[in-house]
Amino acid sequence: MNLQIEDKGAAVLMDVKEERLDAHNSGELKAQMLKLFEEGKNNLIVDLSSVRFVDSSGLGALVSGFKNASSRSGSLKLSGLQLQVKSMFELTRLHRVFEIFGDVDEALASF
Amino acid sequence: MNLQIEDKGAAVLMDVKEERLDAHNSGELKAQMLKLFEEGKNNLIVDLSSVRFVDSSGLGALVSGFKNASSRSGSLKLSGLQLQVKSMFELTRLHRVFEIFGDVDEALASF
Amino acid sequence: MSTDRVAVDVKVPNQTRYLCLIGHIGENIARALKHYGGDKEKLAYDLNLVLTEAVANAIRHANEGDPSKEVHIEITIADRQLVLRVYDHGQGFDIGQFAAPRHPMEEHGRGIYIIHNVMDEVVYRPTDDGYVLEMTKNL
Amino acid sequence: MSTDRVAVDVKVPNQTRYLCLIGHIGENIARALKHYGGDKEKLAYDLNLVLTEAVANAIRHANEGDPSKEVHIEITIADRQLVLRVYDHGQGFDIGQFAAPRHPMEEHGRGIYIIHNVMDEVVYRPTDDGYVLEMTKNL
Ligand SMILES: Nc1ncnc2c1ncn2[C@@H]1O[C@H](COP(=O)(O)OP(=O)(O)O)[C@@H](O)[C@H]1O
Ligand SMILES: Nc1ncnc2c1ncn2[C@@H]1O[C@H](COP(=O)(O)OP(=O)(O)O)[C@@H](O)[C@H]1O
Repeated sequence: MNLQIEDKGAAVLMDVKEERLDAHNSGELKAQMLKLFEEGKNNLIVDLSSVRFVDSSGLGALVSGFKNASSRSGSLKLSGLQLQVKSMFELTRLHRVFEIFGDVDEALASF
Repeated sequence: MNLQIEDKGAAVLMDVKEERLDAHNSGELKAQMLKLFEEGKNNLIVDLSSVRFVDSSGLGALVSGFKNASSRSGSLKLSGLQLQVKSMFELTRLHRVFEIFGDVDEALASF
Repeated sequence: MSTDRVAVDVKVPNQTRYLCLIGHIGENIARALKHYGGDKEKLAYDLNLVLTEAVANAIRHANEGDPSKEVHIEITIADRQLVLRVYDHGQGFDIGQFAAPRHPMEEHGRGIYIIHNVMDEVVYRPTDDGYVLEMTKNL
Repeated sequence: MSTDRVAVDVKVPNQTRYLCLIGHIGENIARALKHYGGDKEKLAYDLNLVLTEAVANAIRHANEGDPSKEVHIEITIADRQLVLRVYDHGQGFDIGQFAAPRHPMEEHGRGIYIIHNVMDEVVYRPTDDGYVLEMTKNL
């Protein structure tokens, strides 16, 4: 999976540079989040601006990260959701769980 | 077919706003070129910058326009070929037939 | 006004790397539809999604990740009905248990709910050598 | 190292509006290939192209534009060979006459040349109810 990780100070940015976040590659995203948690990095921004398609496994990986971050008193926030990706969060009511921002800068400013 | 036609003075620009120029839509391009010839417009630029894919029928329509323009002492020039589209002209040796320009402005300046 | 008949039959190895191929075929079929009043790009996403969910389930839950097994998918359009069929070689499951939405904080269990949400009819039934998930959408 | 087996079978009405669907399926298959040393995007274009040429020929020359007829396409990948088959219900033709490149100023007659150029082996042979153009590429 093409995932760019960058420490932005207030939070670590995970930029998912994939067209799809699905059952094929969401396990890797989950593993990378766990690695960051283990390093004590509990504030994450997952930027999905490159992602055109997300399935239930992709959503599941994000929920997993969200719960882990919260349990460590950190938080996982999202940015850059394309319209159809946003609809997936609405369909599964996850738009009420995640803080969702227009872009990375907005997400960063909220930490 | 989404085809934008604009009189640029020295030549008429035909901007092919389609992802594909193939056996399904090339007949329409040919018909529109004939219409312009009948109106006495014999200098044409066909801009292919939106076209990602061309097949032998698409090439055939352009050859048809080229021959018609030439026989009326005009000319048909091309602009904006994507890399893989350009390869099609090379494979069929049509790159030696057509004058091919980087963009519309360059093509226009050549008239 | 009846729809043209289109039939696509795909067999791929039991590996998630092929989800993308199957999903994209679903998208392309939506975009090629002749008579469709609705939003084709939404339908494209939905077919991509439903096929991805159903095939991922066949791969992980029924064929248990065995990469040498095969997944078989049928897509047919006729008489203004689009039917998706995903065949598996598993033990089956009680699909009725998974029709309702999960709690948002659950990590798993959204696939069947999503399929129900997008499609008009969903049936899971035995075949000669396994099960088939048959999903119908009226066009 | 053998390739995973992938098989796609498509039936569409005898109409050029479906060329795009067939071509895109070819592209998606190229992109999903597991073991391919070459340029996948070039292969994607080439499969799109070859399928478009072969299916356009079946539609226009064999099935004579009759929109109620059906075109049948098979795509299989196995043992590092990719085979494309396009079935038609026509009278056949002498494919040997069209293998050479046309003069650049010709409007027609580039399809078979292009197919030969892209694929490693091209055979046109009779079936029970028509002909099949069988095109093989070694991966
Ligand atoms: N084809 C199948 N064969 C066997 N069990 C299945 C199949 N599809 C789904 N299931 C079962 O139904 C449950 C719910 O599926 P789903 O809603 O897609 O969520 P998830 O796959 O995330 O668990 C799965 O966890 C699995 O136990
Ligand atoms: N499936 C087919 N059935 C009958 N004739 C065919 C078929 N495919 C091709 N042909 C014949 O071969 C010729 C050359 O085909 P091709 O190289 O694709 O160029 P084009 O289609 O532009 O004429 C066609 O003009 C047609 O006469």
